Amino acid sequence: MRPNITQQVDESFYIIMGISVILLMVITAAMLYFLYKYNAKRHPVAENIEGNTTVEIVWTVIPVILVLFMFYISWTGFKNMRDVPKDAMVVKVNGQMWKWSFEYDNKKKSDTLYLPVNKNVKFEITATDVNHSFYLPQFRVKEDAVPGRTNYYWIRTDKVGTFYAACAEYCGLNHSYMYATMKVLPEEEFLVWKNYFPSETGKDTTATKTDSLKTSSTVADTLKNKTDSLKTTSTVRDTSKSMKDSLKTDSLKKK
Amino acid sequence: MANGTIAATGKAAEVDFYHVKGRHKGILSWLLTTDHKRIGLMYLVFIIFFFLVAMTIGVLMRLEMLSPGETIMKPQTYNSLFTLHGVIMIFLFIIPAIPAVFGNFIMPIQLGAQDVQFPKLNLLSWYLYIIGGALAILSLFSGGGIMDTGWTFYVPYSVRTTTNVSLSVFAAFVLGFSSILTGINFIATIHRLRCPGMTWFRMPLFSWALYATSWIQILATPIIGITLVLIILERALGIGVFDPTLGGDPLLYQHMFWIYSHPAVYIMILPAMGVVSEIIPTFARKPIFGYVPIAISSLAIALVGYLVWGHHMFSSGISDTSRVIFSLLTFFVALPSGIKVFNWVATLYKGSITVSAPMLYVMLFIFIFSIGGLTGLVLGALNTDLHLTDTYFVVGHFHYVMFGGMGIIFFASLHYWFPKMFGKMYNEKMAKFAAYWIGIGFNVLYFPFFIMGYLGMPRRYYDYLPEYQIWHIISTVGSWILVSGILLMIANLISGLKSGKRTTDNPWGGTTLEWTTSSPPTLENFEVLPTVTAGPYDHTKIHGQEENK
Amino acid sequence: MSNHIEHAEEIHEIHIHRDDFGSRMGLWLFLLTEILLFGGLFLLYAGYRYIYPDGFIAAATELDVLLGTINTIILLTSSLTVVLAIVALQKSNKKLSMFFLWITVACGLLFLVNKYFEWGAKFHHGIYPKGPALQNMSEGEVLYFGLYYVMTGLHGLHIVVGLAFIGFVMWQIHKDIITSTNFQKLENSGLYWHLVDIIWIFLFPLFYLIH
Amino acid sequence: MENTQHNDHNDDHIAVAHHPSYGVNILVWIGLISLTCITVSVAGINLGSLALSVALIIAIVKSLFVINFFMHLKFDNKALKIFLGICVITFVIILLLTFFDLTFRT
Ligand code: HEA
Ligand code: HEA
Ligand code: CUA
Ligand SMILES: [Cu+2]
Repeated sequence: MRPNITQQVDESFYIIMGISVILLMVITAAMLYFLYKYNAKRHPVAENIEGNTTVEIVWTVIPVILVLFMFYISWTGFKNMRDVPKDAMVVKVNGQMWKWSFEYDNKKKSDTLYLPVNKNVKFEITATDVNHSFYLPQFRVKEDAVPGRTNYYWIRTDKVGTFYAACAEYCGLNHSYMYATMKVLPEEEFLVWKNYFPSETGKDTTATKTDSLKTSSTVADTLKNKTDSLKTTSTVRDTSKSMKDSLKTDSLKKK
Repeated sequence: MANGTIAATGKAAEVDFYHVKGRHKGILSWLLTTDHKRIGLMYLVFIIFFFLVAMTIGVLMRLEMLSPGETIMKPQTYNSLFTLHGVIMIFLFIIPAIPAVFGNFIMPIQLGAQDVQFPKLNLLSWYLYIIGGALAILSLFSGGGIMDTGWTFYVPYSVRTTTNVSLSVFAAFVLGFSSILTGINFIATIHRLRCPGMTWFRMPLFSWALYATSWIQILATPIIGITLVLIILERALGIGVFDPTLGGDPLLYQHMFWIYSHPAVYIMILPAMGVVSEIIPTFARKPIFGYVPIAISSLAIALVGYLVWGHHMFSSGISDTSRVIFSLLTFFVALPSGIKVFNWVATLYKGSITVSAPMLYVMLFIFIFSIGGLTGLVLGALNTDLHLTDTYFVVGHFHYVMFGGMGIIFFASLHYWFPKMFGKMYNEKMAKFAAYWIGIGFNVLYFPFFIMGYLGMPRRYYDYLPEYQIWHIISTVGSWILVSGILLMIANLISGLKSGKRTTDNPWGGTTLEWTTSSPPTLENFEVLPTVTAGPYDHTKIHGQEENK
Repeated sequence: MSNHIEHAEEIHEIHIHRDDFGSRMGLWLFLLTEILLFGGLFLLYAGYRYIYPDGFIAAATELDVLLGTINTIILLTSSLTVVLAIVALQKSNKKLSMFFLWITVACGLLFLVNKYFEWGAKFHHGIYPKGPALQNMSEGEVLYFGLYYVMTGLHGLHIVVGLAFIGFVMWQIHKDIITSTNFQKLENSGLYWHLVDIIWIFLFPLFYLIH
Repeated sequence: MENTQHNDHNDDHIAVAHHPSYGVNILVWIGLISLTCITVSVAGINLGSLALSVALIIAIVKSLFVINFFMHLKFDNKALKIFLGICVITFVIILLLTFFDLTFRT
């Protein structure tokens, strides 16, 4: 199977950071040591050294190798990122001031991002007014939403759970409230949602958001409100009883 | 006295440049002066003013981030404040700071010249700087309110917002003009006014750094100039150039913006690197290690710095090919900086080091700038940047390189050239204490940014999830430590100015030409034009020893 | 490493010495910034022309090639007369020099008048930002005209500045401040004027001659 | 290290630039006008994708005439030539790198 993007980003990060920390320690240690050893009190007469070609070459060549290595690491991760698996499910993402909306291949629309677990998902990202950026912090990836363009990336949903998407490109007043909840569901549950529930865009999310702003509550509240609205959907779901039961047991089995 | 083997005849015959009787008296003797030293000092006053304003805003922002939700201000205020903070810091403080103040004051003396090549133009640059600053201030109180676009003015938002973008952007345009004229002046000065014997490779490294900087100023600033004009036109007349609804391409705007603004970050850091290359040899009592590599790497940074602007756009949807190219080039830009760092550290080897305040700041710089630069590499890497871009990690990176790099060196230069500029000395103990204090505050303030950023805290956020609060609290506390340190430093310098001891002409035992003039220098800098016969950092014959040789 | 001390009294007067080459160097450096100022616009032009080749071709047909050609010739001629003015002044022929400069000024003004009529005609047809005709055009055409107005407008502004510069220089020649041995200012105004000319040399084919 | 290195402070001999005579300048002007006529008439012919290159090459030749003779760069200090070169190279680099984005976009 393909390496997981999220893990790859973390790996690159730790490798590059690791090299950097070592370099930093070497430089700092050398500096402090020289400061101590060649202090004017201990070493009153300086030696007249103007340079040394060999060391210049050494500390040019070694960093060249190091940076090429860093570049290579990040490049392999990047190639994987841009090469979307053929079987990826496509979700269209639209950003506007200040909410995200999602559209699935069956034209179903939603303000909350529902996704099936263990699936490759490709996001096709665009915007209607100004630049936004569709950021999934827990998946370590983002891409800007630019009006008139469609950017993309893909992820693999590897566990069931609730995540969130944030807006990471400054877009005005409520930039810091432009979240969307992302629910990763067991595949069957997701299919039920996708095929049997009505589109639910613009239902209450914007209202809650502006409300929450007015009462100057925190983002956490906003997110909670959204999850609440999610819960209502799941109560709706309870009514379609027979299906629910079969799904529940299924998903339980999977876990 | 290497660089300055001069015919030093009867000194003290002339009065210093403060007391020269010119055509004008009082305040006019400043406002109408063409003396590079006076112009430098006039820059200094206003640059420190704007620096303090922007720093105060920074502290207010930190206060707001102390807790999620509203702490002391509304979102619109916060958005305006970080824009203002960024714009003032970048265009009114960090870009002009070292070139306009110390470049103006010191560089001509270091070259053995009596003034810059175009003294009147120099004054014009200063007036443009003041006009730009005044317009920026005016923009706060007029139009639709304080601009809220971020210092990057990204379209389409900057075209749509109702706030006072046009005037602020125009202010930045005027400031750009000022910066260009300074650049032209410096290049011409370095080409034309080096004193006899001052060959290119006998030039102090500060002048080399300014030379490279000036080229970037000349070649990059016009691009942002025209881009800003286009924003104004687009807002005022609806001319379609960037507006996506008219078919415009917001990414082309970003290209144009970063074609300037990436090289601009090297406008900020190169002069600081030049100062470091001056201070280290002075306090290590030995020539700089690898003069030529350091000089050349300044030019290399200027050159490669031109080729990497795309790393600010990795997530914006530029083509994959160009992302790979830009990333590779970004890694290469680290090499000349690395060469400089290694040479600086190597200069300490077998030196005879005194850690005075300027030197302390320089050591702090090497540590902090390395952190900033190395985190820059993480941002230059293709896949990690897609996670970290537009998060606090970036904010951490650029405060480390800008404040920790250039800002700290601005403090170092103040301490280093203070006796030369004012003929007096500050309290050395206090200065060192402030430096340690600033070092601590700085890291407590900005290090949490890296952690937050890695955890996914986006930048330019008025409000945030509670899980980040602990880092914000630490950082805000750090800002208080830093504030107290900087206030201490400023107080110490001011009291040195008022009641400091008189100093000698060369209190540090420096070897470049500015240390051969009187402190403060006379109007024409030198009694007799110096003639140079050796490289700039020859400590074998420091003051008073040359006769014995 | 020689360590002798030079007594250099003769250099003491350096601050009153005139540096024509330094002055010219300064102006050239300024010209470089002008090149890149327009360079930014040319970059945009290239980008948009690449994205919308058809729109650009369609829009270019709206421009009057004849008018553009005439303006090109006017500008080239004015450039010539500036040089001739310098040569004349160098030969101490102040009258002739002034005569050439007057021609230059006349050419510059003529160019602006032509531009005025050109823009006026466009406006008359509703081709201006947010204008009725422009709103019905394709994206490429809108961008073309956006750039057309910005680039020719900025160029026109440079003509005005150049004329002011030349006017100033003429006044100084008249006052004998600029003379046959001290004419760097005239040179500089000429250099500036030529640059404006060069920019037009590129604007002309890029806007008028696309088919 | 003797003071042998070239220091362009000293080459004041080119302070006053050499100017070509009336005749040369008029010849250059005639050349420029002819090139203008050529580029206008060539534009009438349908050259397809070559049209842009032809127009640009003619424009470059014209500007070289202006730079070298009218602006007498040909006879001026080498430093100025290098300056202009740096500027042009910068512009070309900017153009190239931007087009790495534009041409490879998906
Ligand atoms: C003074 C200003 C300054 C300086 C000097 C730098 C220097 C560098 N910067 Fe930084 N940068 C900024 C100011 C600066 N930057 C600003 C303001 C932003 C944000 C703008 C915004 O969006 O608002 C930014 C953003 C920024 C980004 C975009 C982040 C994003 O938005 O996604 C990137 C990505 O590549 C980057 C990279 C680099 C690199 C590689 C360097 C290199 O030049 C660093 C080189 C230095 C070192 C590497 C350290 C010393 C060397 C050694 C210790 C030797 C050993 C090391 C090796 C050779 C491996 N910077
Ligand atoms: C040189 C550049 C520079 C410097 C020195 C600083 C300094 C500081 N900055 Fe900076 N900052 C930027 C450049 C800089 N910044 C830029 C370019 C941005 C991006 C803007 C954007 O996104 O568009 C930014 C963004 C930015 C953010 C991110 C905002 C966001 O994304 O939401 C934050 C958040 O904490 C911050 C905080 C600070 C703090 C606390 C300081 C501290 O250093 C301040 C310390 C202050 C003091 C030590 C003050 C001491 C003095 C006084 C209190 C004197 C008062 C008295 C009188 C006035 C007489 N800055
Ligand atoms: Cu949408 Cu920020
Ligand atoms: Cu950059």
